[in-house]
Amino acid sequence: MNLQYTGEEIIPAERATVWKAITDPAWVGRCLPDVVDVTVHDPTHFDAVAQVGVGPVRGKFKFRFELMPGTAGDRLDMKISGGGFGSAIDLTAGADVIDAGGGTTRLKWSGQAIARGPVAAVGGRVLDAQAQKLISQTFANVRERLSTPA
Amino acid sequence: MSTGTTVKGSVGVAMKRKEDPRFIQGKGNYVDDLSFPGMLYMAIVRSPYPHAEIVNIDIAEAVKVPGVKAVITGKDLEAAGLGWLPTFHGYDKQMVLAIGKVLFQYQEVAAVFAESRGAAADGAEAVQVDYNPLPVVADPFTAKKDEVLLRNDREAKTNHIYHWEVGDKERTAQALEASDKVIKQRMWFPRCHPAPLEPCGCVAQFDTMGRLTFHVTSQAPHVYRTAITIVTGIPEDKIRVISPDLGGGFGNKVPVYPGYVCAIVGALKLGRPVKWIESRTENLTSTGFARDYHMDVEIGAKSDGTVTALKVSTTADHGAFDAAADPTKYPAGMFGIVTGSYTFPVAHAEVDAYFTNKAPGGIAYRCSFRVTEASYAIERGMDILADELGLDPVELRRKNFVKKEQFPYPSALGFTYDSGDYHHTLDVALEKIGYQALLKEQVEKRAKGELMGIGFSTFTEVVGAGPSKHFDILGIKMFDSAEIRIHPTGSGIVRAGTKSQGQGHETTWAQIVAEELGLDPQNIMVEEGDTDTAPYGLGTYASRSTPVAGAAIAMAARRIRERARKIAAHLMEVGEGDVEWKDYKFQVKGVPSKSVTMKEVAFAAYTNPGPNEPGLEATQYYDPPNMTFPHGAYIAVVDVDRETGEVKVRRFLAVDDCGTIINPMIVEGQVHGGLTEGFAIAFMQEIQYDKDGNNLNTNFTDYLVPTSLESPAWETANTVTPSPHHPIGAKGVGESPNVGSPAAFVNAVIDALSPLGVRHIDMPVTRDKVWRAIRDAEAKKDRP
Amino acid sequence: MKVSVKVNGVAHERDVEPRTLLAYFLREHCGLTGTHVGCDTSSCGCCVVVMDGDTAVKSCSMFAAQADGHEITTVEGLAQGGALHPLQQAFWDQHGLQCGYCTPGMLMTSYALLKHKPTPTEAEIREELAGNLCRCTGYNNIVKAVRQAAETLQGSPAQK
Amino acid sequence: MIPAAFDYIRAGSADDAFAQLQRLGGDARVLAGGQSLIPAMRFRLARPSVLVDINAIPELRTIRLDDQALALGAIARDSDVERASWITERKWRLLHDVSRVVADPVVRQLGTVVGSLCHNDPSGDWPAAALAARAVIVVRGKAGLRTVPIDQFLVDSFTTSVEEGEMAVAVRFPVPDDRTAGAYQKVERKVGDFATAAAAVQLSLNADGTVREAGIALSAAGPCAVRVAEAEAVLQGQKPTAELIRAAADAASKKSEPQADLRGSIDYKKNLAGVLVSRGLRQALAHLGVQS
Repeated sequence: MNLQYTGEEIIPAERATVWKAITDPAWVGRCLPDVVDVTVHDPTHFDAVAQVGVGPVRGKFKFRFELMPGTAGDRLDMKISGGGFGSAIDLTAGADVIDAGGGTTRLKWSGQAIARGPVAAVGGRVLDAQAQKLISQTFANVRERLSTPA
Repeated sequence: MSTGTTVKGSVGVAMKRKEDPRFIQGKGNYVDDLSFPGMLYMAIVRSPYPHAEIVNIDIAEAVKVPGVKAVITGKDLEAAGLGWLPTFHGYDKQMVLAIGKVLFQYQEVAAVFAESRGAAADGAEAVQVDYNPLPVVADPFTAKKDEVLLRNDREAKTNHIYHWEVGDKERTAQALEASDKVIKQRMWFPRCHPAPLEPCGCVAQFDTMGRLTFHVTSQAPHVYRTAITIVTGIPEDKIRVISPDLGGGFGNKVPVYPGYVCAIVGALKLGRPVKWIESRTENLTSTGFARDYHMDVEIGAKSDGTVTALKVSTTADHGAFDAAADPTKYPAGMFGIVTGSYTFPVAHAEVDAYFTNKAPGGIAYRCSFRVTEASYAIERGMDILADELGLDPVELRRKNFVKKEQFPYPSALGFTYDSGDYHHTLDVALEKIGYQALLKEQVEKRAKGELMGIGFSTFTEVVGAGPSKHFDILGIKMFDSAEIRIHPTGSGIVRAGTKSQGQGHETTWAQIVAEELGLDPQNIMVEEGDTDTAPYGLGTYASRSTPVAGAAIAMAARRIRERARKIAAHLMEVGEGDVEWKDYKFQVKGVPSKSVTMKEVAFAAYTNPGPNEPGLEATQYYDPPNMTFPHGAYIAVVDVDRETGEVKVRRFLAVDDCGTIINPMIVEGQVHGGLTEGFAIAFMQEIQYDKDGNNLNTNFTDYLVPTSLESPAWETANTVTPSPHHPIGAKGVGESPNVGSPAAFVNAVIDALSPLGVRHIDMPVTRDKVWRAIRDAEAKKDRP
Repeated sequence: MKVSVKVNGVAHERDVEPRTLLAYFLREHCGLTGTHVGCDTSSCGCCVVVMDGDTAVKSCSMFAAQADGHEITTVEGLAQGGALHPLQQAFWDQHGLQCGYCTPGMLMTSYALLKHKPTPTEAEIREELAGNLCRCTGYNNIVKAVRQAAETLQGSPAQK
Repeated sequence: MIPAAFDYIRAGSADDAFAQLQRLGGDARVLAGGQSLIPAMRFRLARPSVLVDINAIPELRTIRLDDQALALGAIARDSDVERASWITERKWRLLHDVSRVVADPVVRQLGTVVGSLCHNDPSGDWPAAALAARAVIVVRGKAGLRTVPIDQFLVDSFTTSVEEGEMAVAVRFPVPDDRTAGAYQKVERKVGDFATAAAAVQLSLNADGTVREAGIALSAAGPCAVRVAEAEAVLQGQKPTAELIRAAADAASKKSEPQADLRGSIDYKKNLAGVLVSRGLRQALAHLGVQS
């Protein structure tokens, strides 16, 4: 199954600050909802373990992340793959990082999730909600964390 | 001499089934019921990707799982020379466990052996596979472009598997050109799955001397034995295949599956019995599917309705491997039956088959090798033709039927139909359903805007593969066999190379023997499925059991009768020429009072055979001279709900002609079951893939099996036109209802919608599709 | 964990993993293989057994632990003293089975049905059996069989 | 297929069950009927580390009917409702209809009403019925028992307002007055399937035949069951005419936001939402002896 999502976040921070944060794997990893563990492999690759809990689908799931920052510093793409027990979930998400003036930055994001295997066949209806939550909550957390000075 | 008791005939009697007492008491013996000391369980790791390179398989975590004994992968098998297994018709092969890449979703990637079912599942979950996804080819039309090559293991660098054709292409084109009317329709017979309630499975075990006993859900145990030898090199005498009770098969249990090979390898490697029972998901996603034929049908006719030519061009989707179980020379099976019950002067049929990233197969699901597709195409086509010519579909059929006196009838596509009386069968059906009254009701309903439809299917099947000059599987000719032993006290055992999956062979085979020998069928034991005891046979599928093995049994019984005649002559102290078989006993010609029963002869065969060879046994191999051609006239009556698209099958009558009927109760039961499967295919069943190659119908929540509530109440009747070449005139019936009914259902729905101008809906005819067709038709009407 | 279940009147106490489904408990721990498994989604009903005398349950969607302390009747428990239960007799008489795989579940659902509705109509039988799939018979003869059994058990013809 | 391993706790009482859930938090799940949970566990989509089985707590199986409300305990089975003596009374018609089409007849022997509400499947039957019948859920939390109106209880797909460590112990349906009838209209591909679309309707009339209260809700029409307040408003205080029924149906169709899936396309399901609301209203009115 193939699911698509879009959204937007206005972040009260300069574009350069946002860019620096979202291209840092350790930082991005911590933006995942219900994340319990992040392992950074290199500047663009990390693994994250998240506690998933929607309806009947519950448990810890591991996701692999690849960050693909654009050279112009205005676009970040990422690939996320996860799965287990014969299933695979591939997410791609991308965000345009736009200077919105007045020290704010607009994150215009879109995401796509492709699920394969039993998880899609049996849990498809659950998965839609879950994938949407994962992607939208991640970007919301980006805003949240950049809004409140650490 | 004779005790004077009358022996009754056994064929034609609605005898209660001899196998039932064990099933109704929970004493059936299915593969999963078996348990052996030290037995391990196997679980299979499957690919979530339809097409992907295997980057790495990490089994380190899996082998640490408590209870896990071993994990094997494609590389291990390849190293042992067991990487591939041949498919049954012999011109493709299939990976046992994926080597290098996966070619369909749920393909077998690794096998895990463990002490319990749970541990095996835990182990399978712990196997880490890294995939690199590749572009997916999810339909044969994309495959045709050859932009993505799926099978790099093959010499031919194309996704095209084969082109097959039959008939006269040129003359057909000319005849179509010269026709007053030509109808054209693309019809898709969707991918469906036999889904027997018992999934496939096996237990493999080697004894201390290295001999393999392989219990397996197989419709063709002898072929399995030979195939195992071909794949593993274990000599055939060191293999015993036992197919115990089967919980349905319907074609699904004909092919040899990768899991079987893995179980054998595991048992050999670990020295312990290994059981593998697939889950429902594994059954639906990886074992033999059926159909997936895209058919372009063209029928030419004169304006009075006389058909002039038929052309069918088919694009077939076989999935990742051509794992069809068709006879070698017939890659598209018996598709040549597509001229149906009609006298086409000329015809041409062709099939082009392609590999896609879908599960492998193309098996005959309750059908004699692609006969269902062919019947659907012609029966739907005839309705479209009737509609376009403004003729009653009944009259159009009647006009073009092969006439009774034309048999044996050579069809335009090369079959010689053995016998039939199509007009009579249709008349019986029309009379029984009250066609005139239904037509009147339909006129009234239409006046009120209600949607009622009447649909016909007057099909001809071709079953009983088959004559050895044409038919083989893996090179083995498709004869069948029987061995009969009559015991001294007049009971006996018959063994055959067939394997019942619910058809009731334990009853009907006994009835044939009892009929031929004047014995009590209750005392004739039937044994099938054990290759150590049964004579070699090709198994039960394609409605071949009665036409082929049934004939072998009758012939073997007749052999026994001939031997018994000699003993009877000895007992009655007359010459053999003076003994005749009459009223189920031997009597001296012209002296009815002087007779001996078979029971008496049997005793004498072991106590007083005289100058004759003692004992009463015979083995018979039967090579059929021709196929048999059952036919039928089916009528469906439906009501369609405009608002929801719901189709209610109000009545369904099946009049079948399967030649001589051995057991009318069993024939009726076979028809009920086949109709219900046909109903499911017509309205709700499909193995659907999305464009990314994901299987969407992976269990019974989405691959729909109708319940008692959806299934219509069936009406049945029979006409009897015996097969002239079959020893007892029987033709086979198990598949007719599944072959004949889908077109009747769809024709009825289209008839209901025809006032709106709807011409065709592909199966499954879901509520959504019906509602959409109505809505679109009405929108078109509203437009000026 | 310890689970003790009375199956067909006989007490079975076994030490099993909590994840042991009742169907496998019966089949593999009690050796009663008449109860079958045909799916993983509680769709097919091959696994139906009767709990506490009149409740039909899908034993593949219940843990053995849940049956602890309860009484279970399986197809093996239908015949009494060598005599077939009227339902078994009726399924045989009416050709209500072919491959036999769904039969135990059908029998047990029917058994519970007749406890609750001793004289079901044909429509009621069709409704009540809708949790049990059969691929062979098309249900016509199964419905007939349940009617026959109802009549036998009532000793009088069932209402139409 | 075999679930992942877990620990099993059989709760001896409602207090015990609650204490266990409080202690275990998010790792534990309540095992009631298990008819959705156990299949999900077999596919290992659900893999709780502990199951707290509440099936051995007789007090939770009680069905109590008094002047105010019908209260179904946490393990009251679908079949308990289906076979209840009062279920044939006209005012309980909505519950009657629902109790006969949930899953299949055997699954209903173990499946529970409260469990179905807690599962909150977007295509489930009980959530829509509970909306139309204006049910409230009794939830036990740290602060004791609280009642949650169904509209607040159903939060999102498979999500309710029951927090970790809490437990829904009952659902209460207000007793409708005698001029009440309802209907549940469901289109399913076959018995045992989730709804392609379904409509729950409950109508209470005044003595003059005008609508005193209308409850109209849809299943399989969004992330979770949805009340069609617009349709309720259309009927409120009015004598139900063919025109008003059509308006209510149109409102339902408009409100329906289904997903396309194997059961049908979006426009087909939206169409069904309207058709089924219309049929449900007519049926309810017919029960009340009103021709529409």
